[in-house]
Amino acid sequence: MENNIKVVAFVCNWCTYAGADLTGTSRIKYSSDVKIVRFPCTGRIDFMLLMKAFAEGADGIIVSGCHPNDCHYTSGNFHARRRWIVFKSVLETFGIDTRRIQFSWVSAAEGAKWAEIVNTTVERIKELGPYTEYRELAGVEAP
Amino acid sequence: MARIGVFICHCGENIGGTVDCNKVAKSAESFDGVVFSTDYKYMCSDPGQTLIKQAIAEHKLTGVVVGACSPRMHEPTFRKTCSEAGVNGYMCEMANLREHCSWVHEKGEATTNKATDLVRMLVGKVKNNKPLSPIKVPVSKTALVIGGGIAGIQTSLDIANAGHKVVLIEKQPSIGGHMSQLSETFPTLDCSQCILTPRMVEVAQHPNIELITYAELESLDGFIGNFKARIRKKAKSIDEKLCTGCGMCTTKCPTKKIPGEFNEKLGNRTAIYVPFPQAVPNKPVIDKNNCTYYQKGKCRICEKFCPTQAIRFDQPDEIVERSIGAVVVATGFEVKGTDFFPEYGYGKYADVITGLQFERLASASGPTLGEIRRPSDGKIPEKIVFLACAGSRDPAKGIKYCSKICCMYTAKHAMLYKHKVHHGDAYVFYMDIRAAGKMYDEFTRRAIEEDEVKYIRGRVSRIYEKNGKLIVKGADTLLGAMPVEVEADMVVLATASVAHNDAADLAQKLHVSYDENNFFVEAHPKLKPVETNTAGIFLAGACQSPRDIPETVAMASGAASKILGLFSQNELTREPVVAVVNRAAPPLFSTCAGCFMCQSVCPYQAIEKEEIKNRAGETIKTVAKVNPGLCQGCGTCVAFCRSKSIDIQGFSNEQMVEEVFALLNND
Amino acid sequence: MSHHSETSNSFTKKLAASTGVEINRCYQCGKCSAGCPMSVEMDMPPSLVIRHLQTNDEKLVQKAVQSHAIWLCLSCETCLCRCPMEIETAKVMDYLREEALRTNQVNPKARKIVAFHKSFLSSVKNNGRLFEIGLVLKYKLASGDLLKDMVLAPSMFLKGKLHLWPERVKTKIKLHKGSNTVH
Amino acid sequence: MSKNMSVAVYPGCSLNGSSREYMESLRAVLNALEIPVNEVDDWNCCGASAAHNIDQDMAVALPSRILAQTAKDGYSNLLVPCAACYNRLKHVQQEIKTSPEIRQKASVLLNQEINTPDTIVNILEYLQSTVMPRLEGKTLKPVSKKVACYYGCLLVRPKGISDEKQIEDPQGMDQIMASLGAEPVSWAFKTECCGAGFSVSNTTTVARLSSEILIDAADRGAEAIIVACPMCHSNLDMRRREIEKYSGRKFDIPVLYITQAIGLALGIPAKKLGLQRHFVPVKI
Ligand SMILES: Cc1cc2nc3c(=O)[nH]c(=O)nc-3n(C[C@H](O)[C@H](O)[C@H](O)COP(=O)(O)OP(=O)(O)OC[C@H]3O[C@@H](n4cnc5c(N)ncnc54)[C@H](O)[C@@H]3O)c2cc1C
Ligand SMILES: Cc1cc2nc3c(=O)[nH]c(=O)nc-3n(C[C@H](O)[C@H](O)[C@H](O)COP(=O)(O)OP(=O)(O)OC[C@H]3O[C@@H](n4cnc5c(N)ncnc54)[C@H](O)[C@@H]3O)c2cc1C
Ligand code: SF4
Ligand code: SF4
Ligand code: SF4
Ligand code: SF4
Ligand code: SF4
Ligand code: SF4
Ligand code: SF4
Ligand code: SF4
Repeated sequence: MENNIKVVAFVCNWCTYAGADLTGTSRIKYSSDVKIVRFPCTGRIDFMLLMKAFAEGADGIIVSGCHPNDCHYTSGNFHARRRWIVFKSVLETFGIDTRRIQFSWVSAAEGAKWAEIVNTTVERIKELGPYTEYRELAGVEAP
Repeated sequence: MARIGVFICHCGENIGGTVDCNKVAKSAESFDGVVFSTDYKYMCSDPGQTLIKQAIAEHKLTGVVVGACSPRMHEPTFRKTCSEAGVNGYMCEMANLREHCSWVHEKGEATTNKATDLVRMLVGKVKNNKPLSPIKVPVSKTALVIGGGIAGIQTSLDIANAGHKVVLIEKQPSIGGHMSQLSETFPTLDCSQCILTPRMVEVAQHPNIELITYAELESLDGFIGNFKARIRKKAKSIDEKLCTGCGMCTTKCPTKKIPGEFNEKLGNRTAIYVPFPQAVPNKPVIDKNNCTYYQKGKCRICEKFCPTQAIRFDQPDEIVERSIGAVVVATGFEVKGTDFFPEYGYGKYADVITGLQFERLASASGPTLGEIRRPSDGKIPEKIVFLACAGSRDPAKGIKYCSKICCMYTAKHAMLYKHKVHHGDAYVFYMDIRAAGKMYDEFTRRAIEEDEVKYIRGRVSRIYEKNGKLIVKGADTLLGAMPVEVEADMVVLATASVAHNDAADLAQKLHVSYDENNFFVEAHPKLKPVETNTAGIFLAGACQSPRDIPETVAMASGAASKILGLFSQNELTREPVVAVVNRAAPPLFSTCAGCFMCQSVCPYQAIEKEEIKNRAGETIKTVAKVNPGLCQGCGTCVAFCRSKSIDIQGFSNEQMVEEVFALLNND
Repeated sequence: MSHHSETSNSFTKKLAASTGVEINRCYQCGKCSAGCPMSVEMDMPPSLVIRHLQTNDEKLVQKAVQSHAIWLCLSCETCLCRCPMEIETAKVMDYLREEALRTNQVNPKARKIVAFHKSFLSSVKNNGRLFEIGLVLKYKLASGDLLKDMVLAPSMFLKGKLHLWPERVKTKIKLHKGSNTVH
Repeated sequence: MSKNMSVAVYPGCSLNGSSREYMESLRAVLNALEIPVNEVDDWNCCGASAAHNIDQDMAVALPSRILAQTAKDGYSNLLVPCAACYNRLKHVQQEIKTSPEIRQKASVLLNQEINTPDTIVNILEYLQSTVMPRLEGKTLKPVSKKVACYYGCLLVRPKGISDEKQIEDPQGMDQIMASLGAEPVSWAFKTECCGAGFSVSNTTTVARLSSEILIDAADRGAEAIIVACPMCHSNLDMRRREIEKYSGRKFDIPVLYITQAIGLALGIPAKKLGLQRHFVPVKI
């Protein structure tokens, strides 16, 4: 149970996905509880998808893209960030535990940072345990 | 109904050593939509690809998932394989079992399970993939080259000689860059200006090159093949068409004591000046910050003496616009590091100088006409000390990395000194001699063996002045770290090569990445050394990392050849990963509500308004429409559209939701 | 061969655990030795001390522990101030000195210096503060350096620089040992 | 002034003994400016170099007790005029602040809770922040001499712990001396080590290192050397005879504490500043 948590990482293709590739080429180990979904840009990430993921059984989510000003598409990450600020307050009013969502910037050069973010997030999610509350809240049966 | 094939690659031991590939392939057989699944040692090899093609034919596959390395590595390979076998390339996806799984986790069941999950996710996605075809866009066959050092010069000439137009912009009043400041160049000791000046002149006279000096990039919009560059031409305060370059103004200007940049402040220049005699273009500019007229409202002597009335005090900066197909960034480097080391007394002692200053002293066109004379009193130094790695390889005070060129130029400096001051003593304090190039090690050995330069392995701790001598306190680590003191007349610091401090700004204007040291980042350290991650923007020379002239020129020609490849086509094909606004049958036409939220967030101005008209020509609805030439596929619009009317091909809502659900429903 | 062996309980690891100094970062540039005010007197200048330790070879590590150099180090920290890798050599020296004392390997040439430190500490232990005449007496007896400096003492006294009697701290300082076992 | 706003002074053994003129002159200056002086209650020796040289427990325990004594009385700032004590206390304060293990170790060793004042300032920082502003508007007797400001090695170090920005070419003392009317010379041995703690056990070394310092100061025309550390003072002043013997040169350059220099400028009598205690006579 506790060990069996699911963390989904929504990452952009240019910075974080490439950064995670570098983690691999550098052979830096991290927790296998995280699975990466590739998006063109964090700007593409629809936050409703995060909610759907929680409903379907995710216990934690990482959203990661390029550093501010380094976005491959100029400003996608900036929009994502702004949207996230608005969205976060909405989530909090609904009683959703935003500690389960880790927002970060990992560039293509930051292989070690990616491993660190994964590990600290997994650790935190493990402490928080499976996100059964949300699934109950959302009327979804906990898997 | 989708018929999907799954192909799991071992990559030798890279994946196979950690993940039970066979088991993954077996598990995949049971995934919804999968009709065939297998594993193989090297999927990207010829036999591997043949295996995929055969399976496509045999099992009538409509979609393919390859579980192998990063899609950033082999996605194009396998998409090509599929299309060769008759399946649209965009019906193929890769699950990253190597970089994101076998290389980052320990061998074991959990890792194999994760690999299975990754494959299931991509199977989920592929079920919703649609065949796509590449997009074609026209190409403006003009290259923009930013920076007129040897890198920019070489690239410009290569492109121009192949018959294409080049716009070369240079920040300084003249092109030439650092190479124009050098005296002689390693490893052949040929005169720098002798080989550079003819190329500078060639640039100026080339019918295909538009040279814009004293100019900087203001902005760059658009995309590969179709950029719009806005260039700021800083006011030179002269009318270049009228000016004949006679030089009367510079001889008459009374403001004569401005430390000259070209001579690294070892000599002076006037307020209206040509940076050096061989400058291209050989026409002056007025340095407004130092001109008495601009600062105090009085003087105008240059204007009085100019025989052609070319002086224009009221000239404004000008913005020019050019249509550009591709860009080469060739902005070079800076030397820095003297302020890293108060213990070496640079700035405090006039005779502690930088390597670039030494170049000027050694140069026949320099302030001493090539004689090595120390700045404080003009005496010829009898004992000279060179410090290698002065600022480089020093995480505590300077920069972490090795500046790469200084071992060689330090050997060169010591040699030049010995050739000019036969009875003098030259010492080099060094940590390692990095001279890996053709005839490079031979060169440094010659300094030691023939010219008897005394190389001492050890860093210097401190330099201080005593009775007119510079006391250099070092250690000889090859003699058991024995302290060594040299009483020198002059000290030369091989200061660090660093990126320009405005490099990050430029990178942001161009949307290319830069590294922690502000050098521009190549698309791949081995296989794409001159490309950036932004299509159509290339790198040449020392702006990517410190490098010497031979490497710079090789890179510049490499960038030119990439651009010539691009310009050899009239149209470009682009990935069809672009946004589309849905269309439906009348009377709906589209679910688009016409709010144009998408338009306001699109970074590429790719969203247009389309008016839907009835037969009578009356507008009945205004909806969004994407220009596929401009759209870069970031997807920001998709996340913003509340009615889900805009979607992005290749990363559609359906695809992404399916991919996530496939992961979560694995029990 | 033990030279350059890397085991998990290697000397470098032990040193790092106890002092936080990671000497493998030292790339032997020699800048510390170049600036050290004592290196001309040292049998092993600071960078060479570090080099001995880097090998993790027992014999070479012992050689550093037995060196005169570690006792000559003045803790002036010139080395650290200029070290490109920020190696805290003075801390390493402290560690080696304690090691030398603990394992009875103090370099014979350092006898006087050690005698001085010991006399100093014992004066402090007795009084909580330094009692300078007491220190000098104790040091002279321990080092055998009987006459030197005795010329200075009377004039120091006349200049009011020496106390005749020790000053004591009100609360006696007593160290509660065994604390080393506290994590 | 409430107690936790004010500064406590830790004199240390030297200022209480062989370098008492340093404390005397500090007190005299502060009295003249009506700044109260509070000594740390029942202070003990910091252990100097001996403790960290041969006994790591003592090296932690002794400074920790001083810090705890300071904090106990509610002082949040501690002034440590002796550069050597300053260096030791800064080191241990940093360790206590950053390492729970060290704090624990100290508290077990001393069997008491260990707190530390927030800031520890050295004499230069203190003079610049508190004393110099109060000199403004006062008529000073200018110290019109060429002086070599000698910081020694410990005052501006340890790197990363000391607050000194220009560790290779510190300016604080030069600025103070210049504002007293002196002409600080530009010289090369500002922060070179004088031999510090070897004053007793290794006098030849002290002679070697200190003579380099004196020679450079003399060659640059300095008429006095200004110091802020009792070890520097005793090596350059008390050991003058050894230095002269070692270098074969005679030097009549006196060595003054910065506080003595300020005292002279304020017109405080030489005796109150302890000038008569010097071995090299100070001619005013
Ligand atoms: C002391 C010294 C000695 C050397 N000796 C040798 C040698 O003997 N042999 C050898 O092979 N190499 C030598 N080199 C290395 C050589 O100088 C470089 O390899 C070479 O100059 C790199 O060329 P570049 O065009 O990339 O950069 P640069 O020469 O730096 O040229 C860059 C140009 O871009 C311009 N620019 C910068 N930013 C902008 C901007 N934002 N917009 C427009 N223009 C801009 C600059 O003004 C400059 O003209 C030496 C280097 C030094 C420091
Ligand atoms: C032990 C070792 C480890 C290395 N590790 C790295 C590394 O980690 N990273 C890195 O960047 N580089 C590494 N390199 C360097 C790398 O191998 C070379 O940079 C690279 O192989 C050079 O490529 P090339 O095509 O120029 O030459 P080659 O790889 O030698 O290819 C030349 C080809 O030409 C063929 N050929 C030769 N003569 C003829 C002829 N007359 N007619 C027709 N064909 C001919 C040869 O058969 C061969 O296939 C390593 C090299 C070695 C030896
Ligand atoms: S496809 Fe990728 S994982 Fe497979 S062998 Fe080739 S490089 Fe390795
Ligand atoms: S005097 Fe006039 S024509 Fe001659 S260089 Fe100057 S501006 Fe040009
Ligand atoms: S106006 Fe300016 S540039 Fe012209 S001569 Fe006077 S100072 Fe020189
Ligand atoms: S090239 Fe040589 S001198 Fe320059 S940083 Fe590298 S090792 Fe040092
Ligand atoms: S955001 Fe959606 S609804 Fe609004 S204009 Fe764009 S496509 Fe239409
Ligand atoms: S995906 Fe949308 S926001 Fe991004 S470039 Fe294309 S149209 Fe613009
Ligand atoms: S200065 Fe630092 S890196 Fe260099 S030898 Fe000394 S300890 Fe090693
Ligand atoms: S701290 Fe010790 S080793 Fe370092 S420079 Fe000073 S005396 Fe030398």
